Amino acid sequence: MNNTETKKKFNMGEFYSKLGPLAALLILVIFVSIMNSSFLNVNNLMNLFQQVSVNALIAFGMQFVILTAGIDLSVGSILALSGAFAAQMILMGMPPLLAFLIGVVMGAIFGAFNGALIAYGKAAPFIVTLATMSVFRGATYVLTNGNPITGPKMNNSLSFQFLGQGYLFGIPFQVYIMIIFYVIAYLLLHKTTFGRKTYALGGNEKAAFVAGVNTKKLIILIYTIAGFLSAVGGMILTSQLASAQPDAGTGYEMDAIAAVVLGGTSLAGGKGKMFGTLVGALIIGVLNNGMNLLGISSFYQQIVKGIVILTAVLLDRKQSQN
Amino acid sequence: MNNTETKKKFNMGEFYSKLGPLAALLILVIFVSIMNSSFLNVNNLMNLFQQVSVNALIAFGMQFVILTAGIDLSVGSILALSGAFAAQMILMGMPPLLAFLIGVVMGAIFGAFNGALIAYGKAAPFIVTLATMSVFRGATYVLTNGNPITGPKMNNSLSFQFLGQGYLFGIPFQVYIMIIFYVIAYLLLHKTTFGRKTYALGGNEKAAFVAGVNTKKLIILIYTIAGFLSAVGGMILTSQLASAQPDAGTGYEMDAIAAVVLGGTSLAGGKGKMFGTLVGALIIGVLNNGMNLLGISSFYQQIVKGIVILTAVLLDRKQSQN
Amino acid sequence: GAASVGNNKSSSKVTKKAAKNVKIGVSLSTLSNPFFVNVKKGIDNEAKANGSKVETFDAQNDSSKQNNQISDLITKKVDVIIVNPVDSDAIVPSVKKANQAGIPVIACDRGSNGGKVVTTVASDNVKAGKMAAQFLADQVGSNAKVAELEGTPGADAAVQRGKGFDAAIKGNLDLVTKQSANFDRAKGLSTMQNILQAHSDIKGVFAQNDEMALGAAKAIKNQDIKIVSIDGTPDGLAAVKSGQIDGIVAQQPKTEGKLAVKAAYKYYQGKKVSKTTASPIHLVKSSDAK
Amino acid sequence: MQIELKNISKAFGPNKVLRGVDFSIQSGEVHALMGENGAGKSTLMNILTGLLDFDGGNILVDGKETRFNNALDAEQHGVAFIHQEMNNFAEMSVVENMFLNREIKKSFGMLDMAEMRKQAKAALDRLGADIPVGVPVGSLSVGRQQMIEIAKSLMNKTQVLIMDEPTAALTENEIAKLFDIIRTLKKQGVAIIYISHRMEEIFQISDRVTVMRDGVSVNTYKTEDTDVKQIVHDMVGRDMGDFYPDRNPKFGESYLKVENLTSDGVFKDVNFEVRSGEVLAFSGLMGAGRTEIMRAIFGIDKFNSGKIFIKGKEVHISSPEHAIQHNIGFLTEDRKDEGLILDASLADNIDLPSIDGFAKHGFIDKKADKDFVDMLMKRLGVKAQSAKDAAASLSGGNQQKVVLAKWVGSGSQVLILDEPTRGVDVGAKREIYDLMNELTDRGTAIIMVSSDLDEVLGFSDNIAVVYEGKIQGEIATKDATQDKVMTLATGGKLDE
Ligand SMILES: Nc1ncnc2c1ncn2[C@@H]1O[C@H](COP(=O)(O)OP(=O)(O)OP(=O)(O)O)[C@@H](O)[C@H]1O
Ligand SMILES: Nc1ncnc2c1ncn2[C@@H]1O[C@H](COP(=O)(O)OP(=O)(O)OP(=O)(O)O)[C@@H](O)[C@H]1O
Ligand SMILES: [Mg+2]
Ligand SMILES: [Mg+2]
Repeated sequence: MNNTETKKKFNMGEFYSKLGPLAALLILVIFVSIMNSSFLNVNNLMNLFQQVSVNALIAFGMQFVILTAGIDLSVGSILALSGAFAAQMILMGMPPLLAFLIGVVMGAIFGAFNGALIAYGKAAPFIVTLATMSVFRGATYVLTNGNPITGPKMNNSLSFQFLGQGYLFGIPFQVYIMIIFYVIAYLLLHKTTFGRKTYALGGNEKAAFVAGVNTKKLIILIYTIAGFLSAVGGMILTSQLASAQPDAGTGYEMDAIAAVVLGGTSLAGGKGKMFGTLVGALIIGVLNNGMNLLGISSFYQQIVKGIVILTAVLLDRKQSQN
Repeated sequence: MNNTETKKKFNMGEFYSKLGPLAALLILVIFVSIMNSSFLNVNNLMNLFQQVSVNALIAFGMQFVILTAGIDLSVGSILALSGAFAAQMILMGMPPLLAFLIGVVMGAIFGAFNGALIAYGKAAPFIVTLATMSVFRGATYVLTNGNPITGPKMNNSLSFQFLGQGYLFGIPFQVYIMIIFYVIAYLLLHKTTFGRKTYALGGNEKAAFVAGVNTKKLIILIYTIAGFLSAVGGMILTSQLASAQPDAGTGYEMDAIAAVVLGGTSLAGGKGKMFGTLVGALIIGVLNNGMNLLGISSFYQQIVKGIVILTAVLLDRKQSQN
Repeated sequence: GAASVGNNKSSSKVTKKAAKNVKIGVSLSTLSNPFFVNVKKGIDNEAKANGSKVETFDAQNDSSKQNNQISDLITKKVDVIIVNPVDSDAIVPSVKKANQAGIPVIACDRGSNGGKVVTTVASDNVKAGKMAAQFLADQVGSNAKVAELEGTPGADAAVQRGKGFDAAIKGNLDLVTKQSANFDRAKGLSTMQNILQAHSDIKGVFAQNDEMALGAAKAIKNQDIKIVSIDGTPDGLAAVKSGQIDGIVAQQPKTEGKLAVKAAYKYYQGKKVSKTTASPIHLVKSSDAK
Repeated sequence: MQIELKNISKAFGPNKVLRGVDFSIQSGEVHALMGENGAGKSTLMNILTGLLDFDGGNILVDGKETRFNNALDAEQHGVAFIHQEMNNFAEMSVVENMFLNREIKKSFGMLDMAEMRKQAKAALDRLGADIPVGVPVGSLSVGRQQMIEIAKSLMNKTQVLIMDEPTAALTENEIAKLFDIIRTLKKQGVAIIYISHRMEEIFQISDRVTVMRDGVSVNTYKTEDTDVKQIVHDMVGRDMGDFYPDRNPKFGESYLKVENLTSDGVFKDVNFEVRSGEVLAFSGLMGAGRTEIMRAIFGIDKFNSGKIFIKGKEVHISSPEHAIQHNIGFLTEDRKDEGLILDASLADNIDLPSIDGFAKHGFIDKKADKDFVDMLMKRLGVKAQSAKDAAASLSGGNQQKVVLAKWVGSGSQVLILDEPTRGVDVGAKREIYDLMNELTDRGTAIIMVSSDLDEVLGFSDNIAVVYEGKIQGEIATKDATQDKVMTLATGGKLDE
């Protein structure tokens, strides 16, 4: 009848949501490295982090959105549209850094547009972002005329290429970017009032309103962050491929959502940690990289990926249990 | 001071959710038929209904799922997998009708699998069906080895072709199937205790449970229906194309969800009508058909589709307002 | 310095290897298209016949995914990478990365616009589009109205084939509408149905791949409208035989795959491989089949 | 600080809820606001604190026309509001809840966790509430959640404190503590608006009473100048006899019997029996485990060992569905969470447990269903425009009646009612007791879990007292006194 008694019942779900994502990652890493020794090569690990970074960035933004019990399906399209914008501007002679800056601001604006529709239009995030996903993608096609945007201005510019292809002390530059935004997202979510309000909004919107939280402003801000981070991903991808693809980022929303959920965040909102999302993104990265290393046929890769996601979330079921 | 006062404030949202989906459909129909007179051809209307039927069937199932505040992303994969199964069996010499029957039963089983994972695994429907979408799709590729399944047994069998290519009194046979399942779904949702329990589950799962609703059984049953109807769509598509495509149904989940939401059903669960979903499916059908007729470039088609969905749901915002 | 964008240290000397010791890594743009499934078959068959190991990845039409796969192939130290790029520009950084690691790259069906490749095995999509235009014009006569079914917006094959076709029909045929059917058979059917409503007087259709043509054929039924497409999948060729499709500019995916593997062997025999390896394309007509 | 509400009016759609209400409050006074369910008390307070717009009238703060923009604005002007329906974040910790949107920050906008924890502890200590500040609020009992709400409102420099049914989930001990605090605050010059349906509290704590009826303020009295009868008359518009109707029970056979029911760490060796025609009350302190016992019997929670018998036959109940099949009904204590589908209509709420009874081959008989709902709404006096209204649009007390209607209608032979009259006005309470009488006359067995000792003593046949998960003792109501029950409830023994 006292408070220590709760600890008696060992709860697998609780265990997973505390330590689980990390444990799942470790198990996966151990398994893959036993099966293929080259997995733990420094080179491969660098590849891995590099491969993870864009999804991780999008997932950081998605985490805020999901914590409010929302969802953003348009991140992949925002990535493509902002990337195409930046590439277009570089071709028109703008210095790459400035173009990147404008590109991410564009991404933030697209995100804010989503947020405004959700906050003021009072429509479900799923359907709003499903619609804007289509709109932004169409706009990307119109802008690029369906062709990849590329040119010597991009191929020959060092400052352009550094973002997605550069190395600093032997580590891909984009990995630093991922880490920097992780730290910012972590602080924002766990150490500021903004983060508290995000949890509150997702936990009980009405109560948040009663507590005087400006829920509309908060929603807009959160989708702005999601758009911004997708656009950062878009810049990295554009630089990495030395071209802006009109269909870049297709399906990325699903990987980002999977990363967030694998990290123990509840789709019902109000529960989850930023660290979990980083781990979730790594799980997906290790899975993709590992399956390639193990030479699993691409048909079976889809099956394996689905089963791993399923297993992880079932262990994490505690979430919806109360 | 009396009841007539409500009528003073005209509530656009309320208007839409009552009459709106139908009004939106009418506006769209009028617009398209003014722009292109061949739209109202009997022939074209038959085409339209035919084109709508598969999405409508999936949407009927999706409606039940969404009413429970769930979602089923795996419908497209179930469609492909059950279609491939049936085609494989026909090639192996099974009579088409029997193969179709087994195909839809398979679909129902896949759906039940989703439902069981959600009900007993207590994981979020979004992530469960995201994972099974990947698993079922992978299984389809493995089964078909990535190639369409086809053969003379399919091309030459009348009973095989009738389902998706046949006409009865000048109306495509699959339209009858759509209507029959609409009536069944309508009765099930609005006239039976099953339907009432579906609404209750979506409105407040705990309260429904305490009121004696067997929520687990209900969830499994509902996802079974969704899987079943997707498989019916899969049989139609297989018959229509005289082949089972490994990537059939990709993205169909989004069209089905859009149909349900356009029809005024709330993604939060507990609210919505089957008639709305039929209208929603027709809106999407008219949109696709109309844009083809008007010769809108495929780039702009995506933008237009997004904007139409957006407009419709914003008018319907009343739903989430209280 | 600490910061770099990578520099080339590619070796020019080739250590010879027997065919059975050549480990082949493959990244295909997609495996949900029968054409590429057949490229894969061609690769597999040829490798099997010579006893070499193959590992194939599906990039699912995502350039970035393809990049990751090539990184992973480099990690696995395969002896040669056969890549069927999702996009000829976006593949360049990956090709350069392989160059740095000293792994030869063979481009298949699409080239790479940068980096060094041993050879590009390709059937020319622009040329295929032109051939299709030529054939259609022969069938329907000058200035007849025709429609075009486009592939997935932005996809390389869609862009190239469309480019060839559109250029060749200028002043020759009257293209009344272009609609995308996403390279998909079901979509080909419904889109064709809709086009027929808006333009009942068309005489011919160009579908950018066989799948859409097969769908279109279902919509057209026995109306006198000529259909031509590009690819040459088994389903497509069967349809030409039965007269549902009038002509296909057939590429030979299996041959393409085979040629790519052959080029790899040649490279490891220390022989010179020419910059391009043409995979033949040819027109298959239903009138010939009958 | 002095606040005056003048001629306030407010309508929700066609429903004129407030039609010119006057109300005032001064420093150092406890002003009770009374009124039937749906009279508009909560609405008036929501308007005062800026949560709702209003249609007409004035709010004067210290004589100056004022309108607060939102709750935060009101709070910054010294007006705090403890809501009737709890507005908390179940997943967030106690301290996070207490400081939500009022966080203490260090430099760079970073949160000062240590300071917030310290202040939260201090506020809870003041109430004598031993609640760990790090646990999620949702894991605490309703009573403790209510204590947190109260503690939260005490953290600020409050000048006007609004308490909307603060004691609905509290038991005697906590209420006593709360009243101590109210008296201290009063001395410090804080003005308190106190809303409650518990008549005895009003006379214990208030200085003035205002009674509302049908959206107008009927009368304001000095508490010492009035009596229960007068207030009840103003509230319901007529005289009412006794609060509690007489019980003339005719006990039948044993209906539900529980033997050695145990759920590790929650309750242990619970034995009791309820006969048809009996009202068995369950009393105990907050968190004693009464709710948990009932949930286990009804198949919502699992238990470790023990047996349940119905009419002498052992039954195995693994879900509410089973329980209902065994003719057991259960009114849960948390009506918002488990009792109601807020967005659904009253009709859909009321017939839910009985819906299978109105169906042939699964198809619902609409007419029979409608008659059933209409009958129940009338019988329980649910105040609503129509059965099609959403449950969410009703006042708290009326929502309670809807949940009750649902279970009364289910035709249960055993009705477990967990806090059946929580938040219900005197008039409606009387109706509920009458209804319970009628049910027991027809042979229904009723288990009434209640934190209202008055009610337990006033309307039951036997009383089981739970202490720390055990039944400490059972006494016949006619022999029971407040002292005896409290002795048992605090772990003591009655010497025979
Ligand atoms: N959001 C709302 N929409 C529509 N009607 C409402 C709303 N909130 C309250 N009402 C109506 O206003 C009336 C007054 O409700 P209120 O909650 O103020 O009553 P109350 O006096 O606090 O009752 P109780 O003692 O039951 O808490 C009721 O008839 C209720 O149905
Ligand atoms: N959702 C919950 N999660 C964890 N513990 C809980 C939960 N609800 C209640 N408890 C704990 O279980 C014990 C019994 O609480 P319960 O609600 O059954 O008491 P009760 O006697 O019904 O009292 P009351 O309802 O008046 O609070 C208490 O220690 C309480 O803190
Ligand atoms: Mg109230
Ligand atoms: Mg209780």
